[in-house]
Amino acid sequence: MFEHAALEVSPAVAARLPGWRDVTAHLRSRPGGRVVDVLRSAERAGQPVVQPRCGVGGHREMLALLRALEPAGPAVLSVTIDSYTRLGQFAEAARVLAEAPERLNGYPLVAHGWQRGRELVAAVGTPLEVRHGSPDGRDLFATALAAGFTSFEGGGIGYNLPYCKNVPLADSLRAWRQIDAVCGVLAADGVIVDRELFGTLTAVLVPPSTSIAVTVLEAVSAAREGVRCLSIAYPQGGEIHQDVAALRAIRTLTARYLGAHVEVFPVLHQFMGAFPADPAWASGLILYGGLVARLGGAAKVVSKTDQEARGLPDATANRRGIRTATVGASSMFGFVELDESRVAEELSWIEREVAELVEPVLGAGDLAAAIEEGFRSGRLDIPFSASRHARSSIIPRRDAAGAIRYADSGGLPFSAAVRRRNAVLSDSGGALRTAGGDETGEMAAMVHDISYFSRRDAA
Amino acid sequence: MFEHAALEVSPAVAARLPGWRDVTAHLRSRPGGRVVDVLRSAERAGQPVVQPRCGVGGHREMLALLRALEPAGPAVLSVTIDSYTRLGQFAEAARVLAEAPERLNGYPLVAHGWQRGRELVAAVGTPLEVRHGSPDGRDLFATALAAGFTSFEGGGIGYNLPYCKNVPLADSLRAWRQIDAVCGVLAADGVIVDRELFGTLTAVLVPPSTSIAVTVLEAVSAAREGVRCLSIAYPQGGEIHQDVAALRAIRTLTARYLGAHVEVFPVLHQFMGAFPADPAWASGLILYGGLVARLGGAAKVVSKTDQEARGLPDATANRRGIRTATVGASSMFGFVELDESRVAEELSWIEREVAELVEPVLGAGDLAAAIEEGFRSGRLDIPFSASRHARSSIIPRRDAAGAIRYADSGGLPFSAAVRRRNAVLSDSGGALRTAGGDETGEMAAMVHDISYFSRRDAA
Amino acid sequence: MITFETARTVILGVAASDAHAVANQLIDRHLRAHGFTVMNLGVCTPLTEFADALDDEPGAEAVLIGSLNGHAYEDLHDLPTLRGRGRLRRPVILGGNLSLGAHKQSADLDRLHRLGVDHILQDVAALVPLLDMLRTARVPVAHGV
Amino acid sequence: MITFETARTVILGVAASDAHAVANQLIDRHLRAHGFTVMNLGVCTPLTEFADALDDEPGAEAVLIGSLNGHAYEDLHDLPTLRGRGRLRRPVILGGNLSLGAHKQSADLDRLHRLGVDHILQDVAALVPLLDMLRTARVPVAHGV
Ligand code: B12
Ligand code: B12
Repeated sequence: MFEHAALEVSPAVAARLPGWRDVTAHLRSRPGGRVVDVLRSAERAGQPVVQPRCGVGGHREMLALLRALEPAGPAVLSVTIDSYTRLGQFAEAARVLAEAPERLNGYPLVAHGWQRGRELVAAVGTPLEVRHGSPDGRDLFATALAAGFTSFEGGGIGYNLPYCKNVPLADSLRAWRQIDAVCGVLAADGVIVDRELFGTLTAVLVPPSTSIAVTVLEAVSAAREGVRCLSIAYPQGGEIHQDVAALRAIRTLTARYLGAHVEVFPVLHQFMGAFPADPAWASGLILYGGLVARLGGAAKVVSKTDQEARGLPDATANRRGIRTATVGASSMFGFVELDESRVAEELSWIEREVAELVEPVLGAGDLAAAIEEGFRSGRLDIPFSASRHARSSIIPRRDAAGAIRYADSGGLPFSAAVRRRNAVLSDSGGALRTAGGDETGEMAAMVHDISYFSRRDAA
Repeated sequence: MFEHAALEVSPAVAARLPGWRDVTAHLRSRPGGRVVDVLRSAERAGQPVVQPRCGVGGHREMLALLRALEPAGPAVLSVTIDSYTRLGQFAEAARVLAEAPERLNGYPLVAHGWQRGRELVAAVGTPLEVRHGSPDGRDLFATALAAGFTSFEGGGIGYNLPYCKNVPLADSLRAWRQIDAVCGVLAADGVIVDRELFGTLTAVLVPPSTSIAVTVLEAVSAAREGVRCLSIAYPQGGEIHQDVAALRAIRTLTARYLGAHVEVFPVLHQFMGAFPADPAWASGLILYGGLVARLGGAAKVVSKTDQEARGLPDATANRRGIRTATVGASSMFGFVELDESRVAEELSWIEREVAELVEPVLGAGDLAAAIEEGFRSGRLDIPFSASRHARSSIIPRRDAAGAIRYADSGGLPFSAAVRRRNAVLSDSGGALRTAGGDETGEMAAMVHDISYFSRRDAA
Repeated sequence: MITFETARTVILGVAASDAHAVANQLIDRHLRAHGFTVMNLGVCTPLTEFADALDDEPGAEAVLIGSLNGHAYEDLHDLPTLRGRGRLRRPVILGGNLSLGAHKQSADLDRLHRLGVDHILQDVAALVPLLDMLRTARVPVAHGV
Repeated sequence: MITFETARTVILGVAASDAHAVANQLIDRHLRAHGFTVMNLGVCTPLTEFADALDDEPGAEAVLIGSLNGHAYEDLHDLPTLRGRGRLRRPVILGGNLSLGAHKQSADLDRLHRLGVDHILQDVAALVPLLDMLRTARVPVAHGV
């Protein structure tokens, strides 16, 4: 029976779990190595490590998948969770698991139970992270802790707005505050659980400052709960100067808003939007992502595969993706130098935009309430929100160079200077767009920008 | 019966060929498009086109191979010739063709005959080039012309020294002068046959100025015979500033030594030395080659495959190689900018070194005799010569950045300034080398430098 | 923009376990641009919610469901039951990424048809023509029996 | 550098149709560094030329042949005939890339052994140890019968 004052776990799940002391004792034994150690050594080496996404329904199949991927040399492996478990529909996950595990799009860890989780951790020498997308990740977190995972992804904003329709931010923020609080307790006790924040959000045309503003707010909240190790993920947008600047901004901005007592590891998610279907373009984009990660100083890069546009990758494609990302992040491409003044210019604007977004919120007494109110009023916002609890009245657009700008910043409290720059740059992209199909104007432009890489499909 | 005053074809081969008028009439009908047109449009587009190597013994298999590769989008396809045919051992080629065509490492065009050659040309919409390595290419050339090929690789130096043991340069230079003279006659008649010069030489640690000096001498000789369209190939060495400078030097130096009446197309051969066995590193290197080609302004890039280190590629790997090279040469990597001052510095030294090598030779009355004498005396030289007719007393070495330098320039007539720079830079590489196995000194350094990319083999 | 004499309404949404929002929002805009009134139920919409919406909006011509996450079959699992109860009696048009994995089989689509999915589209551009065609050939209660 | 009481000689070369020179030159240096006298016949060396060299240098311990271009079998085709005539009666050691294509089969090597190739090496580092071993176990005329 799992019990910790800081964490409300649903009784049915808690009943199946071992006690807190067993859980912490097991974690302290570091069964599968710790993610934090891997990240620290990546930082020292100045070369990002690679992590794939991977999760299948069956337990035996999941063990086989982890073992199949390990030889490709990832430094962290994932247990990607299925959609039912993410949404807390554990019974539905268990039903499909019983009927046809191959029809689940991830590993239903809660349905499998923590003992099997320990088997996963023990199966490979590479430490594991749970990747999911649960607005309320508490039951899953308790199970993952009991299993001995040393890294857990998610946050009250980034795992709500892109991942469900109608969970109030107050609820998700509260759930994740509890998770962070437990990590804080563990950290105080020397047990470091890496908490990764999903700055990727809805993945498609996410302006860097939107991504970073959200993760900064989550990071401050986590740090206040005692979290000491944060991985902060940013999704590759496609314009390298902007992307490199964004990764660097994660360091400068967390230094500014968190202070030095929290370790921060910038993470690059390789391009998360519509992927090219052609394997050669897809591989090129994966290599490109590795390159961006290294130049941006990311500690980790989460790899895609050349089957991304088609469906969940098989192990072979996933291995290839890990290897291709590794090559892209290697010294083979060490000759690539960027126009540093352009990066610096992007960096300063990202810093400014993030400051304009987060400072009013951080200034408020109750952070969670301020975040909720921000999204309600539109002073915080994300594009393409899956949730009703963000307005999605911002309109992102690529500029002539491919960088993502706010064509319309909706209700965001941007200064006139920020608005002006975004308007000018957004307009610069217009000339490049040829109307797609029978759509016109706004819609054609949006489709064009979404398809930035996926258009590259011809032989 | 093929007859042209300029070209001595062996009687047995000539007897099987159609007459000169039939041959030229057929060429004039442009059965499969012309390589020169493809190269011109690549120049206009500012984006290199891609060409694979490909050749198998059987005729049906060769047709199938060309058809399998065409959908990958190459702009030129190759008919790569087997080793027996290259060496003029047509009977041996015919014997193996009859017994076990799958055991030939290329297409024995002479044994198959010109009619089948026409079938190859007709089979695909993409124009074809014959790629071989024949010190005396006359019989093959006559057969290829009759078949309607519009591009023919080779030269009296580059297809001698790397490709045989004991053919005097006088003989090969004479053979290739005849081939060039026929191309001159055709060109005067409006039939443009692209002549590609194999600056790749022995492919392993070839200093750029050695490659370019050889092709400049061959180019001048060809131009004197009336050739109007030259593709000049340079092998990627591995250090991008040096490689880009070398490709650019092809333009500046041919402009200097040829004049404007000859069209010159710089060609990059993707890395021609010991290739990495791991497919991910191999693909990375192929993509890298595409990148170098575009930045260097090559009109064409000859692609490798991710099976290069293992053996002749299957069609699937070859297709992948074409596609990967295409991606590398595409605007996806348009953001890569080089330190142009470094490129300019390399360019000026390459120009200087080439001038010091070729000008004494070009000054002589009889160019062929001067070339022969140059190699005899060591004032012209190549590393790792397969032939006895070059001294191979130059010792190439990588510097700290990976660029190829003359650690010892042997008998090359370099100025003191050139020698000094090469000595200093060669030494800079020493620190990076860890002794390999039980070898020491010289030998270990050489193995280390040869294995520059193939060392990257671990998962 | 084209306008129509009579307002045409469709119900749109994303399957129960699926949070992919982008295509949903683009299709919404696309249909509005073609003169449709779109009741967009958004992501993570169980079939019962589609059925309730149709009860509220009986004039809707069709029910458009997107599924990207590979769970189409599981998420539409209860379609026969609902139809058996007389609900969702309108053409169900399905689109997206309809099974798991990178190697698709036609059996994946057959299975969905057997659940009672009326039309499977690969391409959003085929949507309006299909809706027009369905209106012309309209036999409202024929679906799902 | 190691030196030996008695000079040890080997014959080295590349197969008849094969012009790959780099490994040949490195192996030459390697063997010299280990005290061998190397009669290097270079690239494109037909078997008869190896046989002639052995006639000229009957003290040679072994004949080392490299083949990279995939033609090993064809280029060594006449080994049985030559051996039948009493020539090349010395261990023939073969190395390189010994068949065509990226997917190698053990049958490729079996075929070469059946021609009379005595030793096939993957790795140059194994060469000197093999030569030492052969000298110890020397039965000069046993080969190629
Ligand atoms: C962006 C994205 C996300 C974002 C979504 C943000 C958001 N809330 O919208 C994030 C990162 C959150 C995400 C999460 C997940 N994703 Co996702 N995602 C993508 C991605 C990269 C692009 C999707 C996209 O927006 N494309 C742009 C839009 C315009 O195109 P589209 O969605 O492909 O839709 C087109 C057609 O399908 C069609 N269409 C779509 N809907 C409909 C409906 C009708 C009626 C019609 C007629 C047509 C139609 O029209 C559209 C235009 O052509 C795709 C892979 C890819 N395509 O590159 C994966 C992908 C769809 N995701 C996938 C998965 C599995 C997930 C997760 C379950 C995580 C996991 N296990 O990997 C979670 C979902 C959790 C949940 N509860 O659903 C898989 C699906 C696997 C499969 N089918 O085999 C994909 C294919 C990636 C992969 N290869 O693994 N994802
Ligand atoms: C450089 C090179 C060339 C250069 C050679 C220049 C020269 N004269 O030396 C050029 C460009 C001229 C060339 C030409 C050709 N090549 Co080439 N070449 C290569 C390449 C890229 C590297 C070879 C090399 O020098 N490596 C460095 C040295 C040190 O290593 P190595 O040769 O691999 O040798 C090692 C071992 O094999 C072993 N070894 C070698 N010999 C011996 C001998 C003994 C006794 C022992 C014990 C061990 C041993 O030790 C070495 C060190 O580890 C290889 C592919 C690769 N590996 O990346 C292709 C390759 C060998 N070439 C190949 C071919 C087919 C050709 C051609 C026939 C053209 C064609 N059809 O594609 C022509 C040859 C014409 C002819 N008449 O032979 C193929 C062989 C195909 C196969 N076996 O299936 C390869 C594998 C490329 C490919 N994937 O298609 N080539």
